[in-house]
Amino acid sequence: MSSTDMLQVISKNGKAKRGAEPNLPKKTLLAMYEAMMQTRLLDERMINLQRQGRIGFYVPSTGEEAAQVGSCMALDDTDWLFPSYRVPGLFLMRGVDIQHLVANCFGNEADLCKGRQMPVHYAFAEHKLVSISSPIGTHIIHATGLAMAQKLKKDKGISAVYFGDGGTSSNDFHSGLNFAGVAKAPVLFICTNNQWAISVPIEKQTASETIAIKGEAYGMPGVRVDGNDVLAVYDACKKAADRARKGDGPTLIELMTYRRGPHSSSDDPTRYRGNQADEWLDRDPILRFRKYLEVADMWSEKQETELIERLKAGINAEVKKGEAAGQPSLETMFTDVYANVPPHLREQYENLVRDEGTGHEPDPDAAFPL
Amino acid sequence: MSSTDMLQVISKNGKAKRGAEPNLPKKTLLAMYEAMMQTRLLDERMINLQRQGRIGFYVPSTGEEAAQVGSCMALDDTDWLFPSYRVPGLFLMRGVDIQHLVANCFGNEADLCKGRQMPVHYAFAEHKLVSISSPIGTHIIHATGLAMAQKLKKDKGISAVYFGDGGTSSNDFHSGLNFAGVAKAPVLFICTNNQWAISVPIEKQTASETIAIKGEAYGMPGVRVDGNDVLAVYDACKKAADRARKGDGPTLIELMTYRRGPHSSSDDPTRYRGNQADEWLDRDPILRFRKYLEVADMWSEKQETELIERLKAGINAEVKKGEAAGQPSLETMFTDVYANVPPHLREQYENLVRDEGTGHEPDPDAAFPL
Amino acid sequence: MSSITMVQAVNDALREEMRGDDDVVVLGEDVGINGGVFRCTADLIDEFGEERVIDTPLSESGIIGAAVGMALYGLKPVPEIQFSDFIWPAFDQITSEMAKMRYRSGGQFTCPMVVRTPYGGGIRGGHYHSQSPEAYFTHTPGLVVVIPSDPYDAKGLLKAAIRCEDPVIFLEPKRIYRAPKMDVPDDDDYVVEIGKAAVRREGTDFTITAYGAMVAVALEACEKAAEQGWSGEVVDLRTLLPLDEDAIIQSVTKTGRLVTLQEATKFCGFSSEISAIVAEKAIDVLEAPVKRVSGFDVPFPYTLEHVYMPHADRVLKAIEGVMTY
Amino acid sequence: MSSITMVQAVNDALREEMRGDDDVVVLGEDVGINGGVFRCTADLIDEFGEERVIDTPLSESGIIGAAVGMALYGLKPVPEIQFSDFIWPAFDQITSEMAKMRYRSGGQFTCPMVVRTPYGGGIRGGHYHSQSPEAYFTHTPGLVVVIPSDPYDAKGLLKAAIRCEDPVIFLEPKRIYRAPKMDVPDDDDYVVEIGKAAVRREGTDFTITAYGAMVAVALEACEKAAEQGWSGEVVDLRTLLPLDEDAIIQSVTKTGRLVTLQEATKFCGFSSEISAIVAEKAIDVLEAPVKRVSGFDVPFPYTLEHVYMPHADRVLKAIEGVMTY
Ligand SMILES: Cc1ncc(C[n+]2csc(CCOP(=O)(O)OP(=O)(O)O)c2C)c(N)n1
Ligand SMILES: Cc1ncc(C[n+]2csc(CCOP(=O)(O)OP(=O)(O)O)c2C)c(N)n1
Ligand SMILES: [Mg+2]
Ligand SMILES: [Mg+2]
Repeated sequence: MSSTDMLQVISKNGKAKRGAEPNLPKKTLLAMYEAMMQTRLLDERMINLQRQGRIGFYVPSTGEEAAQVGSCMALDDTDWLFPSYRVPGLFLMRGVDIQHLVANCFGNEADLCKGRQMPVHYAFAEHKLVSISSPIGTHIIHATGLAMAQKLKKDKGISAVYFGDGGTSSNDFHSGLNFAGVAKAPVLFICTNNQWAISVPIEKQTASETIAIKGEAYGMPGVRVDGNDVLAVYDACKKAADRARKGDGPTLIELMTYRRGPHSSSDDPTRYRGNQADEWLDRDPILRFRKYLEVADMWSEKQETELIERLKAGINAEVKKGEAAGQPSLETMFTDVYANVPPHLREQYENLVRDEGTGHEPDPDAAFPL
Repeated sequence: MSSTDMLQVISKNGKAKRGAEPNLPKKTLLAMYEAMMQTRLLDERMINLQRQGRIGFYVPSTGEEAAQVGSCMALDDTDWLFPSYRVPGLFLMRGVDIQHLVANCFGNEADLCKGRQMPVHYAFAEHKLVSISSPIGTHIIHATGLAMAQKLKKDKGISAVYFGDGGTSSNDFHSGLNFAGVAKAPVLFICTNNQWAISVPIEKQTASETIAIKGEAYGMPGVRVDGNDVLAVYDACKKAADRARKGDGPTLIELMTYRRGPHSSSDDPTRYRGNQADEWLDRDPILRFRKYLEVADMWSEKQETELIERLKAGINAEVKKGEAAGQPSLETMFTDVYANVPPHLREQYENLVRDEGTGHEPDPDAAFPL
Repeated sequence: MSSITMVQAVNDALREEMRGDDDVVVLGEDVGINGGVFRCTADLIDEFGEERVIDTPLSESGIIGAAVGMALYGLKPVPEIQFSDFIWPAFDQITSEMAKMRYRSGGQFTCPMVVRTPYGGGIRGGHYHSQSPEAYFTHTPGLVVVIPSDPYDAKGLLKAAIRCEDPVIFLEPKRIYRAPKMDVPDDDDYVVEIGKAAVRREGTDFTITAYGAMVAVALEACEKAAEQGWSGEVVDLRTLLPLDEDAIIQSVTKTGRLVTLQEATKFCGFSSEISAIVAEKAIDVLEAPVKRVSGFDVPFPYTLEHVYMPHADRVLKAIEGVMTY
Repeated sequence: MSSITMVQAVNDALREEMRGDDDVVVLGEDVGINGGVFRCTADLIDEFGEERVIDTPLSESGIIGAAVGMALYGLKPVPEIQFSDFIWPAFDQITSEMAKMRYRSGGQFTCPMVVRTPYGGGIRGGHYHSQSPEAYFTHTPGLVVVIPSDPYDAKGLLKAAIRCEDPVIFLEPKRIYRAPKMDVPDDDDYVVEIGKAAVRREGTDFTITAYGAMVAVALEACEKAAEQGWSGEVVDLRTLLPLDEDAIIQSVTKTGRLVTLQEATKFCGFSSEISAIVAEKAIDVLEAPVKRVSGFDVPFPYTLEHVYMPHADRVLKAIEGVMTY
């Protein structure tokens, strides 16, 4: 399989290609379906909240659910993940309670990140889901460094890092893959190629034939996968993970998909791409997987309706709780800059409290444009 | 020809491979030989001066003369070159008077760069030889930007940038090739793969099979050339230049050679590679080309002796002049920071002259360790 | 004259300079058909085409590095960095290459260009869409650093920057991108001179130095101080490097009291330089300590942004401090 | 105790900490078999192997970024940047990632590590092998910035830095790497506390703040000043962030006169912060302007290095300035 072919398992009619099907128990398949659906519904709800002005910002992943769920299912819970801002599914897959994601989006006192970052910049140490930051690409080399540490410590875990097609142009895509190639570090570089970086289409991002082929520049295999086919994604990632775990080094995995929605709640894609996204509606990864499950007699209309209702109810309950919580205390502005609060920060905090009060109220018109 | 094969023209015995020989007149061939020899002799003399403490620092290019001369001969004088610190041959080929190179190495008042940079950091605007800086790789993207400008302005010129195997790991190798691929910019990326970056061997620099193959990651052809074979170098660069000039975009060219000497006058390679360099002595590019010229009856022992004497005499005369010149004036410390000297710099200059004198003399023991 | 926002002022300045000079090109992420995420380059691609309004790959070092190459050739590039928080991958290009090209080549090569980038808080952007990076640039010889505080200056200073022979870092205070509007000349030759501060309000009791979005905050604080009978003077620095020292010293000499105002974190911030200049050259005129009002020395927070960012009441406290000393 | 150079002190500190803690790893360009271009990591590879003494590809953002990843895992990486002039490709990793990891994750993730890098002039290295970048780091909350001025402190501070819970930028003044030598404890538990300045010479008439290679220059200038009957106190800052403000204010309160000394370019340099602190908190004790002695606001020159770098006579002029004011 060369890095310009594209791996597929589920064909259009929902049947699996002969011999391509990974050996997964029904329970797992249904769990994957549920996670995909939950991701979709959470995204929809949060975008909705944003439109109503109840949260400040959101990044939907609509159409990219298979990429998230298929890859994450291929990894062990002890593996370290370096997510991007567009992979809420990883958090759901790893069992992070939705309340934490919601709290983060409200930036409230219950947020484990203490309301310090914009929405969707999650971090869950307990689940080895490393803190997301806004700068594109910086975390790719972190994953390499962490995998080097895993190797040094003879840890059986591996690392996986998620980034977009735009991220392949970043400096630390280059350093991350180059260092990993040389060190034979156990890391998966998972590129969700959704063909857009905000308004910049993939042809303006790189002239390379595929993203997968970039692996060769670093002495590692590159595979190209139908990113809307959750079983193909699972299969490719599982093989790469096994390879890494065996000590054979990193793999670059390109998951071909499409960013169906806006880049973020601040973006208006009609400005630059018209209705192009509509073409991808019938390649929807959830529809595709549902067809597969139905063909295999594992899923019914009734189950579908029940699932959606249950998931929606769960999300709504958490949103209610999240919205009720207060904002982080003033003190949280000054802690965690260092392990201990140094004198000058203590002084600034004390001055703030003593002389200055909390100042004016939040500006209701302030809105994040991207 | 794939990017893992290696292009050669002159075989070991000095004969050209059938059909591979570029069509160059005798005059040109002899000019190339002379430039290679002059590069070698200049390097030797300057290293010598450095060892005697007469200049502060030097970077020899011994063994890499074919890479410099062959590539430069393939370009037009109106093309822009972005040299590295290890390509003095480009300056000689373009007709820069040796006195300027010598003045730069002495950092004296005659130096066109006004003694502001370390030795070998040349710049010659008149010859479109862009200012060399120490940070590795930064100039690669400059060459791309310049080529984009050439294309925009429908200039017939192209750009070429020189860097080492170590330079391929830099951030701006990645941005430079990526931008050029997308823009189809008329630029040659010339990597002198001398297999070492100070003490780091190529295997620790990258796991890719070759440097040339990295072109694929950017949608451009990569060619691998015997960098000690001046005609092969010429040929590959000429083809790439023609391609760029025709509007077909950039090429990555890997010139395989070996850094025979120390990284610089501050480096002691025995610390990390023993006598490995000796293996490359009989693959010397000058010897190889001389054999070719001799086989073709274009060169004799007598001509060789005369050439060396003439070149040495020329170099020595310039060294004498260069050493006699004074140091740059105090004023030069404050000019050229901006187009015009702003008030705060004028004030600093005036204070220096009025209150502070020139201060202590240069420390004779201060020595640059790399 | 037309009444426009700062975004429109920037857009107009770019359009006029591109019309006037074929060598002016714009490049960056999403600057083309999308017109920039803040719309500063809106519609330029329609008039000047893809060759002069270039959507680049996602690499800031590539954007600035390519612009350096273009400038070496003789173009006048105006790269946009989408948020100044994302300028750091290009910092090597800025500080090692762009800023030093003229000097290190003995004046043989130059790369005049204008790096435009929105900066500062006030839009609920959290850590990475809110920072104020000016002090990192003002410590770098070879750079010109300009920050407008209103649409009028934004247009005039940007046009001057594009015509400048030196590389300019042009920081646009995004908080005031869309309001207020202001009458701005349509005249092609209209420029605002780089290197000159402007007194935005005359006063006799204390001086506030400010720039960017903080100028309005300083003015508001002065209004409040006036209620207590204190007369404040506001010096809008406009160009941070080279700095108009004379304007500062002149004002402080008159008032004898100084409050400096910046959004950026305090420690080693730009305001510290103002304190240092005054402590070096005008200490005798000071009748009170120099008070700094600034962001706190922490990463820019999301939810508590309104606490982090200096506001008129915090400035007023400092004014009280210097007035009642 | 043994009499050693600063290079040896750094080497000893690394060796001891690597022996004491298996999680300590060293990485960078040429740190392995070559032992670092300044020999600071000499022979470590023999004792600890290629896995803990890692020669990396030529990418500073890669070096720091990989170290961040290692630190997230729980290792204690000590990356070396060959010259601080080459740290800029890593500036994004340093300022956006390393410095903010703890804060942005609510303390869930941390990346304590020590970025070692030689800095400063005095070895005829020109533009790119001589600069003093401290002010770029001290403006970045989340970083600890340490600069030793002699072998004793170099060892003790580096050991403390490696044990520190926060990321540290450890700037080594290369001019004094190889001389002078000094007696330095061999004791494993020997550390010098981070965050504390040291008075290197007591005096009553004026204070000089300095750090790194400039401490010796300050002391030399004090000797010269003593000939004129002026008694100088030298405060070696040692840790620039968090700064030991009390030590500075205490000394200035005693002497009433302040000269700040740094190699770096002047404008928005670290010394400006000291002026600002004093102008804010101790202005009443000042009997003269605060004078700054520093490099000039130009890129670091090659041939004129000896003019560019502050030396005792230039400091003496400033002392005269504050003493005869
Ligand atoms: C270094 C940096 N530059 C610019 C941005 C602004 N920005 C945010 S997302 C984005 C596009 C990313 O595209 P891609 O990597 O394909 O991911 P996708 O959004 O498609 O998932 C840009 C330019 C940023 N966050 N970081
Ligand atoms: C950004 C940067 N990092 C480190 C250095 C120090 N340094 C100077 S040359 C060099 C090795 C370069 O190797 P290569 O690119 O192969 O070129 P060669 O010296 O072999 O010609 C290094 C690490 C530098 N100059 N710039
Ligand atoms: Mg994308
Ligand atoms: Mg090399």
